[in-house]
Amino acid sequence: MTLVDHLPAALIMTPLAGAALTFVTRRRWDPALVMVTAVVITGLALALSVRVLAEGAFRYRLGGWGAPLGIDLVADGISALFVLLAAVVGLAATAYATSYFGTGDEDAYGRGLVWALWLFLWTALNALFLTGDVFNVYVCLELVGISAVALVTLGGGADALRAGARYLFASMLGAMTYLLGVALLYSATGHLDMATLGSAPTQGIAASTGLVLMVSALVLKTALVPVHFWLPTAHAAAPSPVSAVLSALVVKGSYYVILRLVLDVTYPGQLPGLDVTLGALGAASIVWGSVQALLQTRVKLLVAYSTVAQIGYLFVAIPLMRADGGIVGVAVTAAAAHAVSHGLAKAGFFLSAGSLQHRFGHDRISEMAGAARTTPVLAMACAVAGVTMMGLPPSGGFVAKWLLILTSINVGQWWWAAVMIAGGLLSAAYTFRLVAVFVAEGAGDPGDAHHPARTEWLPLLLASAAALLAFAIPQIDTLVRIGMNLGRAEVLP
Amino acid sequence: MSSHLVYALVGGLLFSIGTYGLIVRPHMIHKIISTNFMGSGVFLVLIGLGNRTPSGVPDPVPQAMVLTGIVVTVALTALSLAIAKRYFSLTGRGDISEHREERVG
Amino acid sequence: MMLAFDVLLAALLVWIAFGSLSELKLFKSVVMFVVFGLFMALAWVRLGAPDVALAEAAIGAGVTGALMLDAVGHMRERQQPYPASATEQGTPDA
Amino acid sequence: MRDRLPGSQLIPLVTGAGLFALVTRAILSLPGESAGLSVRVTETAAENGISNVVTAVLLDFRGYDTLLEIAVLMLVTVAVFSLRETTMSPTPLSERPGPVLGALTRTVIPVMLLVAGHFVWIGSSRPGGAFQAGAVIGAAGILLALSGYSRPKWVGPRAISWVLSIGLLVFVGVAVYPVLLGEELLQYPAESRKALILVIEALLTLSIGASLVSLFIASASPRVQGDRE
Repeated sequence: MTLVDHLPAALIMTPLAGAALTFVTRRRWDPALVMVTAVVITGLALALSVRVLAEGAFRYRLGGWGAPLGIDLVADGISALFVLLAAVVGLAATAYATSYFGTGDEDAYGRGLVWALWLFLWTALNALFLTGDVFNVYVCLELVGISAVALVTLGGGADALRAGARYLFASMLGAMTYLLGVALLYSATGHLDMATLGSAPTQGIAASTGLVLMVSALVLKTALVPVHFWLPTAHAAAPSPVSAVLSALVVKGSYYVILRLVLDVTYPGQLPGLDVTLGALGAASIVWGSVQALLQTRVKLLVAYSTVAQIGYLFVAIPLMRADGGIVGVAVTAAAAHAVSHGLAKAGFFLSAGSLQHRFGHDRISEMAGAARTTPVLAMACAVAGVTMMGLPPSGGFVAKWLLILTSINVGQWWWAAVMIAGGLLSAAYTFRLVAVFVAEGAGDPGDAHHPARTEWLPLLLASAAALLAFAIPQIDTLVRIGMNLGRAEVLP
Repeated sequence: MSSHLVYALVGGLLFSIGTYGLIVRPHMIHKIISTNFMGSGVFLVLIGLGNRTPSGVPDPVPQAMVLTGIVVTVALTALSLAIAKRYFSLTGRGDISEHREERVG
Repeated sequence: MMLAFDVLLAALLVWIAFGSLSELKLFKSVVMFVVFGLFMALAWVRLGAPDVALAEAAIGAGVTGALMLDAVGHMRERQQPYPASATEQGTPDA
Repeated sequence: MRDRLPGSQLIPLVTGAGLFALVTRAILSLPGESAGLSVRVTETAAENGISNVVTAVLLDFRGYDTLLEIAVLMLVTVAVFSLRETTMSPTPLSERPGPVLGALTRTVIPVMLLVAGHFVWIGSSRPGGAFQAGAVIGAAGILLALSGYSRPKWVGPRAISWVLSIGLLVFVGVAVYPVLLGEELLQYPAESRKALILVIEALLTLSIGASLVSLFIASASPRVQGDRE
């Protein structure tokens, strides 16, 4: 074996070792240590994508046993893409956080434990994106959930604690239900490895019930309407770099597992109605989340409801992926592109919302008039992130929504297209509402707040990357199709 | 009906009771106890159904999964209790419902 | 014969769980939870899982029970002294 | 209970009943016999000289799950530390042990430690192993804390952090060691497999025990003085 073969393992062990180290090193070294770790992970993630592009998908057999006895890591196009997304957003959030959390107050933010928690979360996300084993997914989900909840409660106020507790209970309900599903699936099939499960699918009530329970649990963890109740408060109450990571990456983690289950484990027609149900819930999320975002009076809640809406598109893609009985590659590419562009844009949106909140000392939208004049970079970042939310060219959101609308018309299911177009209009409404306040005449920010000005350009950078993602769609398409068992080869329109 | 099937079915029942309690009971301590019952229910299903081997020797894989699950569950319980206590110290309340009803342990 | 015992134990588990969740007093709920853990250990032995039984007895009943009793004690001690004003929200991200 | 909307009671009830019906139907649909992975696991474990198959699955076949689980334990400890109201003080948790509890503790603790050691030692062949031993050590530590024995001065939060991190770091090290030999992560070479598994068992015992105790100490509220600043 050469060293590159160990990339999947390295992507998990590096943040894990970093987390253990930051727990014991002196606090003033922590930011440097975390920054170095973040850069290393980003390098590894890039190397993994290059390797998958060059040599195709591969499996890493932990302990040398190999499935079904042992646990395998799977590095294919989709997992490499999500690991890379996590790396890019993670690196930016780390850089932003080093100044955000660098306050003089010794007792603030969990006495510096934020860094260990953050690296644990990164470990968990990479492990989740790379695992090929349904029980290991459970352990990863718990790692993600615990570190995310702990990061939400770092603010320490009663609101943050209540939001964290609601998040934790939703997360536990989801994890237990998922595990019950795994129990039934294992009892019916005798296997835990996703590829093995998918290559010899078992008919029968028990296996189907298990899969339905697993998917329902993941839907709860992805915060689809009507089980989205925990998300807006948790994402809004968290410190801003944490909100960015939660909205950009953590909800994508459970969505990623649904994608894997739908594409790799179930066979077409095994769970009639599941695809359409997921699509319908996605459509409901688009409408409900957008309307709620429009009604919010605080910036961070607006951004959080916008996450509920944007996640909806990822689920509308699912019935389209299965529309022809096999797997429609274009729909998978569209979902992946949407996940990436939303991840980048939403991280930028939340980071700039956090900076605005610091500058103004509050996050009430109505009192932010004049922000475009006094904090032009931040106002710009919000507007550019809005371009992706609306789906205007040349953003990644544009291509993703365009492909999904085309596919739904191609397969004769135009109603999905109607919902997506309505969602685009609603997101335009909430973005313009925000921007209109920013450019209105007003005093702007008081100008006296302690603020990490040197990281203000980071949100704009992330949002711009999302807004220009259309130019990288061919690469994303190539990557996503690697290792996927595509039913029908398709060309991009 | 064999014994292990009884335990598996009761596992399903415990899971349902736990789910009901988690949603309905307002106090965090009750919610935490509910999740523990859900966990016990899942573990019973896993090991109960793992006893269906032709040889009669229980399948070790579910047992290993349950051991992992027990440790993870105690970790989650510890975290949720820590949050509940901190929240109680700040507010004097043990429930996290939206309406601010006054009820304490 | 053993089946009768198993059915009885299973029914007992359900009964304790139900009782623990319908009990309004936290302390009683937690005590019933600890008892539940002990009976679970018995169930694991019956299911041929002694490894799990040992872990359940030490962790499920012991450590979890101690953590919960401590939390209930904490809440009992501090029921009164905090004024209602402490419950009002601050800014989430200050 | 406060008056609630009828729907808010009905929905959870239907959810619970529906779940039960769904799971019961699934369980009853299963064939009466199924081997799962047990045959393959048992045979492979026997070839490798570990007769407690559960230990073999936990530490060898699915050792990666166990590695992540140790990460969960340490993560939760970090999280609970971050939620503490005050920095840790060496204050005993209770005033002083009563005569009965004191005597009981003095007798029981050494026995518990012996039992834990016994579990680790026999773990590869009979029921027992790192998980159970760690749990017993954790319970012993909690008993000590409850009966009023304060932490010695040198066991500060720093020392506890070190014990926890070293457990995880050494596990990561043992996991990566085979990679340096050209094998896969966690793939122990045949000649040192038993030794390495014993090392991991001992380590796990300490890690699990230390995590459980520190979870309790970190979150427990000192009873003597109020701990609010």
